[in-house]
Amino acid sequence: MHFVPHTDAELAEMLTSIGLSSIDELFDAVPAALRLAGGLDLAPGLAEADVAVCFDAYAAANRPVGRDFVCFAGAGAYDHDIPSVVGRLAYRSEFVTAYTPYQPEVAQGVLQALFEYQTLVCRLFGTDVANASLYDGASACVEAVNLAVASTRRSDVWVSRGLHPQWRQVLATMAVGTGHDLVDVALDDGLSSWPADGQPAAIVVQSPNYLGCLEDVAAAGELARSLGGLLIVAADPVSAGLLTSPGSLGADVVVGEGQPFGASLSLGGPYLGLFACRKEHVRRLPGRLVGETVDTEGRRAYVTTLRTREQDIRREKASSNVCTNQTLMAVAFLVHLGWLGTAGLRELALRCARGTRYCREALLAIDGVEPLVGAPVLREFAVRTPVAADVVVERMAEEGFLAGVALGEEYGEGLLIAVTEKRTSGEIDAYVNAFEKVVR
Amino acid sequence: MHFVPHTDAELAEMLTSIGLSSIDELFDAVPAALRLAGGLDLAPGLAEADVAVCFDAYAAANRPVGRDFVCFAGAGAYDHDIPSVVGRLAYRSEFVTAYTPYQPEVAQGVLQALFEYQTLVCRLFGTDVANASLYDGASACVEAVNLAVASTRRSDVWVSRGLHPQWRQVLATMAVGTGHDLVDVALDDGLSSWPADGQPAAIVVQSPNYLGCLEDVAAAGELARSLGGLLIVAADPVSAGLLTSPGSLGADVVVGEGQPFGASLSLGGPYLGLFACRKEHVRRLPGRLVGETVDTEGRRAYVTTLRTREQDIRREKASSNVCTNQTLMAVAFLVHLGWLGTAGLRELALRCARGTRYCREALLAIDGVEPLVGAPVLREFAVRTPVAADVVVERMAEEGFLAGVALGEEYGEGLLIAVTEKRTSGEIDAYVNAFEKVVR
Amino acid sequence: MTTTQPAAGGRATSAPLMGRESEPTLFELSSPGRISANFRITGVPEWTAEELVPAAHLRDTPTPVAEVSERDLVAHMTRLSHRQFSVDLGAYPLGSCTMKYNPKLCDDAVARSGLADVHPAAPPAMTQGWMALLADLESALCRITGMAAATLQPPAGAAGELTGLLLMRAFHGAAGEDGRRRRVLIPDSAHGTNPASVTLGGYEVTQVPSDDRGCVDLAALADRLDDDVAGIMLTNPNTLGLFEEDIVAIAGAVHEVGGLLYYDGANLNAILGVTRPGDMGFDIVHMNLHKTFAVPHGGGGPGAGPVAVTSRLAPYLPGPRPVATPQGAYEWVEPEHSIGRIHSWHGNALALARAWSYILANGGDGLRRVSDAAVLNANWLRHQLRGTYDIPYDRPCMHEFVASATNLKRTTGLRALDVAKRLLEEGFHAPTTYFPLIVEEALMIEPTETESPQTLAALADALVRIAADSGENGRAAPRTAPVGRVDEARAARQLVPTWDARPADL
Amino acid sequence: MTTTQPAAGGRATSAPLMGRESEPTLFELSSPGRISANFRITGVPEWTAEELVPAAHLRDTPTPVAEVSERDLVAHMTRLSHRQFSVDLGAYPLGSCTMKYNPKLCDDAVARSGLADVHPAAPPAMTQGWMALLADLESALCRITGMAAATLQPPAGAAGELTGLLLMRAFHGAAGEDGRRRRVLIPDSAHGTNPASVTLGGYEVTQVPSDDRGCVDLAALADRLDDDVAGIMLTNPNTLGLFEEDIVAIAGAVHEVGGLLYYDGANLNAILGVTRPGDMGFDIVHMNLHKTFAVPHGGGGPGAGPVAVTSRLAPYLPGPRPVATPQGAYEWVEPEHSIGRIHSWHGNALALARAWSYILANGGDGLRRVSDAAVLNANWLRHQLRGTYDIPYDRPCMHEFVASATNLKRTTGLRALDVAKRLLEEGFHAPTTYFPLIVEEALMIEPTETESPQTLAALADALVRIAADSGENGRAAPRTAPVGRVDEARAARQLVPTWDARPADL
Ligand SMILES: Cc1ncc(COP(=O)(O)O)c(C=O)c1O
Ligand SMILES: Cc1ncc(COP(=O)(O)O)c(C=O)c1O
Repeated sequence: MHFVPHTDAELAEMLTSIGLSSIDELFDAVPAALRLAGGLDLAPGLAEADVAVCFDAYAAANRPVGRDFVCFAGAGAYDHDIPSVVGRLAYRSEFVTAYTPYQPEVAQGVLQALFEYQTLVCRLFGTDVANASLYDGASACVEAVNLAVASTRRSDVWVSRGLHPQWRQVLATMAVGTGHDLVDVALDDGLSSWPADGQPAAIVVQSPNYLGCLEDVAAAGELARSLGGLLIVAADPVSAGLLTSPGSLGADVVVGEGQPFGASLSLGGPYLGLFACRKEHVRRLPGRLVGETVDTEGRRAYVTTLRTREQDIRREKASSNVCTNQTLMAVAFLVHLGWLGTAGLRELALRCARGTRYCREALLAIDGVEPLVGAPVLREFAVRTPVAADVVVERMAEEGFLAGVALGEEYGEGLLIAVTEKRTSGEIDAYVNAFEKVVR
Repeated sequence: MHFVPHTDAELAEMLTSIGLSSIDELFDAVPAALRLAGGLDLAPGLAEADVAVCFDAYAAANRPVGRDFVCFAGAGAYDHDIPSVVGRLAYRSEFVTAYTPYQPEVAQGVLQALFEYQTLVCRLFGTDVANASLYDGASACVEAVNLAVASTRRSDVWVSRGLHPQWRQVLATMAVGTGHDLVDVALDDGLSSWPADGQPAAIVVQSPNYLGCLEDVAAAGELARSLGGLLIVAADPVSAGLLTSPGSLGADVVVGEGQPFGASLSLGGPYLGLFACRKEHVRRLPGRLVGETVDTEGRRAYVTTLRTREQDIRREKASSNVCTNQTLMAVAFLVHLGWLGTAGLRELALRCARGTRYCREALLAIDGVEPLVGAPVLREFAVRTPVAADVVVERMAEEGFLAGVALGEEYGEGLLIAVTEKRTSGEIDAYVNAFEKVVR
Repeated sequence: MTTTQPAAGGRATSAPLMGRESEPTLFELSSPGRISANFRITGVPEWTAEELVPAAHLRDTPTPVAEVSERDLVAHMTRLSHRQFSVDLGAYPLGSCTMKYNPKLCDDAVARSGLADVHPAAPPAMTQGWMALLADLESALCRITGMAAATLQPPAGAAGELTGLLLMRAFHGAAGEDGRRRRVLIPDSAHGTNPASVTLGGYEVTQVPSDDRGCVDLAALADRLDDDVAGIMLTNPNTLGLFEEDIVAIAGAVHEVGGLLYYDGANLNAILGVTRPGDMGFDIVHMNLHKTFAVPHGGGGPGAGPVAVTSRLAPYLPGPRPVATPQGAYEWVEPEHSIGRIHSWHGNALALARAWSYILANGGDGLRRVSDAAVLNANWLRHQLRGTYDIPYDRPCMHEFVASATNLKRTTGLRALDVAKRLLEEGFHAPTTYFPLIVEEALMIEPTETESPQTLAALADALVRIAADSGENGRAAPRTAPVGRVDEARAARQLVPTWDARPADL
Repeated sequence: MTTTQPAAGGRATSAPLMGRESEPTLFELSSPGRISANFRITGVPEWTAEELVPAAHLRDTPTPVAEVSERDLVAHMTRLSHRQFSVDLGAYPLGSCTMKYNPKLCDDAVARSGLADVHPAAPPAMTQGWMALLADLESALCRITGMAAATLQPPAGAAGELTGLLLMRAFHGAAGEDGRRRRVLIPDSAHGTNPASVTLGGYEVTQVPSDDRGCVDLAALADRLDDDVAGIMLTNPNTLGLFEEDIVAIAGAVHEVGGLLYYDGANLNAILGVTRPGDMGFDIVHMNLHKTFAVPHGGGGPGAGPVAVTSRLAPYLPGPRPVATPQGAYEWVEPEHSIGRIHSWHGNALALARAWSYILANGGDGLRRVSDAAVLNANWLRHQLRGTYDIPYDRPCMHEFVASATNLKRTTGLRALDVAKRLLEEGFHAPTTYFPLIVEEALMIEPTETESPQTLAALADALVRIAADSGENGRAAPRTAPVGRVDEARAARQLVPTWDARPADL
């Protein structure tokens, strides 16, 4: 099956009308030696129904979370309820099949949605400006570091081990190109223990951090300011329903993974990189920014703005190379968070925290299960288990649970567990019972 | 959960502004004795996620057809592939959440879709006019009979037993009100054997009929004409890809079940009543009819027309009482059939016929499995089985097949089997193997 | 199939986003040989049509459908959708029709393969989930209406009405009174489906006038009651949006002569949890699930029109019905004296399921809140329009009310129709016009409970502004819709019911 | 949160169906206390926030979001969607962006719970289906590009570019040449992401001019080649839509000095099944699956930008990669000298799956047909516009071509921008304007293969008519869009990046 509308007669007629006699002549510019003989080494096209058969087979070879495989894993990807409105609104074909809003007059839909999204991100994080999205949490963090390095003209970046290890890996990959130094900051009983002195371009802290612990963001902010660096906070949009905003605690840049609002787990993508900062950094903001303006008749209108920062205009001097971003995920974020609303966001955060406490207390009552660290947690926590964490995960799968994420050596092993608002006490009780059984 | 936007404060303010002090005062006109004490005897509202849990439970208690329960049942409800475009287009919220197009200026979407649908129905059936849909095949048939009775001022209606038995039951239910007599016409080896003489208001024949056999529509038409009655044909839109159209064979009214195009099986509804007829009957056409016209600036526009036939204007003298119909299913029909197109419709019919022959030949090769009737079939057929048909269905379910529909006594029992374009030779072979096993 | 040149498929000529040009038909987008369809690989032998179909039945030429690319089909339907007003775009105060917001959760609830892929003729063992769902819905509808049993088969309100009338017949027939009871009473304000259904039920319509308060005229009713009356069809609140306060007396009088009371449930949105037709004395009730219970109207359907009855009518209900056995499994059961089948299968099952998801989500408390807000909204709006529009029966209404443009027509020439068309320009759907028939220049307004006070205020403001405007503007409206006012007379005079029938000059 | 009066939520003021008023923001639709959210019953103890969050961390006041009804949220987003042009509404000849039709089957293919509900950190035993899918896609992409191995992690083209540059670094680094090789060559016609990525990769950009045929100037290239060159980034066909005929010579020259060739795959749509970057001599290739392989662009993303490489670069690829073990199960494997992770998880997995469904549906034959029709469409359209517009490099193009309004500007004052805005009025999206930078008043036109000849004819007709029209009309356009031309200067001058930052007077 293909999606070329032309009939053979139409192809022939078009060819003739431009003076050609065969399709191959269209490719005369391609040197004969480069022509692919025999066509692509791929199977012939399938009918729609047969593609569905293939995809059913892929899907059947996975074990999705749900009633029969109850999810207690988080670690940056959370199993939240997504209300029906998200699918019905964000995935309307006008949003799905539009390009980047280059012609604002016929793109007010996407532009206004992004403007509202930016507003929400700023409200969550207590910042002045937010961009129209980046790829994921890790890439947002990379951009924040680049901004800090450019703005301070320094090269050391202090990165807490409380920052998601995979984000740190991405930071490390990218730092090879940009050339700054990442200074690894260890955790002390779950909280970052910053060096007392130095010349950091930025201090990067996540709160709640990878182990679920609440960091002292204000103190990190003071330290950063006192040392002349910026404070970059990696924040969780769900926790934002309960926690004092990073912006109000002194963050210069706040980044986050937007997945909890509107994105399904989907093996990790597409997710959504949240990026927000103080006004003074706006000229270094990576990616697209939508601003409000008016049209020729004075009507309110939206347009991408401060475009001279961007790669298509500034080229090698651009603040970032990002072009395609994650707009559709931002629209889904807007719908999900808009649906939750002010009260719903708080309630959601509260419910996650309640489930987390309920589950944590019950697990810690099991013989040999101990807290990995002592710092207070909110919506995720880590335990030390009598049996190795990856074995626990394996055995729990047989009991119908995705038990959590086994922590690496750098965290002293342990199991990282997340409890969202979806988890009922019945599920948690069953989980704890199974846990007790498998760690015996 | 409820969907009333008002906050309590807004409710109070609105009440005050119209001089009331409580919600209950709104209902002062309802005599106290009639007031429901204690509220409705229903559980409190559920959250969206909990409704989903309930519905998961209902769904899990069914056995849907699919890979693990391969469908060979038809009998008026067919398991065809529905292309993705149907769900993505017909179910756009503009179509889903609109009312009947009473204000044509803002309903051109639905109106034009219905106009195109009417055109397609006429092309399938070889008629001049089609309405904008009725409830289902049975109700379309009822309306056809009513039209014939009104138009001929006769009261006998000859109904072939080849007409779907459930449609005949509906005809019988409704005839109690309208007062005409239904004359049961038996089948002879699968084909209707009409009385030679009489004064029928109409002859009602289905082709392919309930047993899958191709009736001699032209002969029925001649008979009807010679006796001064109308010919009503119940036709299958899929078979229309191969068969000479009923209209061209003399049908005055053609009705049909539109389910095969765009509607999922869904326990039998919502489906789609197709209704089409010759021009001369248009003033008796039941239900809505869309016509082309122009607007004040001469632009092409569509509107419901000949409305004086309808209940809201003609009241007790209306040609029918139908008001709400199945518009959305008609839009889905349009999308599905539009996607199939001219070549695809023929191909679809051909594939159904091929699968049917392939399956039939293999089944008849089984010892003791015999054709129920001898007349030629197209996309459905009936066999006599050594074991009772309902037992076959039961046993085949254990083998992973919905084997067909067990025929009632009036057909001399037997099993009715349908093979659609969805069935692969592998599935058919497995079905035949299992069949052989269970009838032993 | 057509000799016209195919039109531009990718061109958004018809998207209002892009102007006011019209959208070509599918047939005009068609180009010979173009194709979207594709079929799975089956391995079934490829017999030819000639080998499969007896020559006498085989058509000579392919049935012409259309020949469009999937891309053009998608664009065509998407553009058509942009030419369509809907609840999801804005308020739709269409009286009697209850165009409330249809919650999206219901879309997802019924989208499950476990509901959609169930064959209607599958044995009960394979459909227990569906049968449980239907039985649960039936029970809830009985609780809501105060009835004993119900059928879910009728696919719409009008089908429910006819079902109810046939139940009446069966009931009277069982009493040997079928021949005598020939008349069914209906108020002059009744919806058109009521008299039409009465005819199809084999009865004669006797109209009952309304009194000057807009309710059934009790004296006139008494005059018309006799032992040849099979029953009366009422809706309460009635089509003026007024509660028939004397309903108990009416019920008494009708029952007195041996008649039955039929409740047209199109207006049930007003009384959920407040009162029940059963308590008022009704014997038979239909519900429009596509109104009260938020099944979206789909541009005209599908709906669902279950009929609930008191216990004495239950034996006559259509069958089969899903009934729980003592062992807990469900069976299809034919009521003892069933009038028979009303639908090919079990009614508009997915629509029924949607309504059930809506009822589950709302619960008893939420449904009551529906009526509270629906009635409050209507009364508030009525207050705002007083003084600008005539309100012929200006007293507390239920979930809707009828205004009139009679005075406006006199003073500015603005008719109900013009008001409606002007409102389209303001971004609202129009109210129902010229119904009920007993009010001149009627504008029947039903805001529904899902519109906010702010939306109501904007609607009131628009209606007041329209009334202050000139009649000329009114006649020119709508000027911002995809098409201007359409020539309805021409459509009827020069009937063009299909694209193939288009006169060549168009 | 806001003191402004909430606006009318149900009012379709912004639906273009209903005129040209603007749509209120979600924040203006907000009314204190209004709510859509609801939560399942969990039975978990209801500890208070104070009990759960240490006081030092607990916020004083709720985070303001918005307070809207679900009904208003739905209407708001639906109306916004009506203010948005999209491929599904009409042709979108946006050069370089490949706005082709995105088949609906792909939407359904990836909607399965078995794909969407898989946790990225689940052990491989739970994700075998996903890993097989990704490995299959990787293999297909290698066959299409003529490469040996690939990473699917980069979430977009630019991310792929940066990945490619880091691969270059790792490669040169392994040869001990990282310090020496500082420069990356890019043609002056290159897309902006290319130079931006070069900088992020830690390299310096050396620009290579185009010759008068629109291709890389070979002499200038030779001048700039030295052993401090890490590599060259090219797209072929280039951004003028022209095939770099001397690609083999270019590759030879670059390889000669030890540089690598990077292929920007944004233009792969032109050469599917015709030729492969690997055959041309490229070492590293990124693909924009959201262009060539029909992942819909989503208003700006998500996309997917896999990078494929020759075998000598494979050890440096980002990891982990899904690899089949001899036993047939899949494992996550870290390439030996991996540059590390590029994405938090495994890339934009659902977008990757969509592309794979598209490739499966098309097959090798269908993909070749894509390029045939894409190139034919572009050439046909170029022929139609000749004489009306300047075509600076008027020779056979590939899937797109660049026209110019230079003459038009001189004669009628109509700039490329005006042509673009006028085209919006005609129901088409505009071409890309002012890119590539080497063409003045550039109009970069890419019709794509999914537009029919009829649509192309209508587009050509519109462009010709626009050119014949007055400059005044051009400057006034668009007059039929939801808003008129927007004041971009003001947006930058008086930055209003959030609704909260709106100046009070707006
Ligand atoms: C008062 C009244 N009765 C009956 C009906 C008929 O219902 P349906 O359209 O579902 O057949 C309607 C619907 O418009 C109505 O408003
Ligand atoms: C030629 C070219 N290169 C690179 C890119 C960047 O790709 P992306 O937007 O996916 O980051 C684009 C996209 O616009 C492009 O057209």
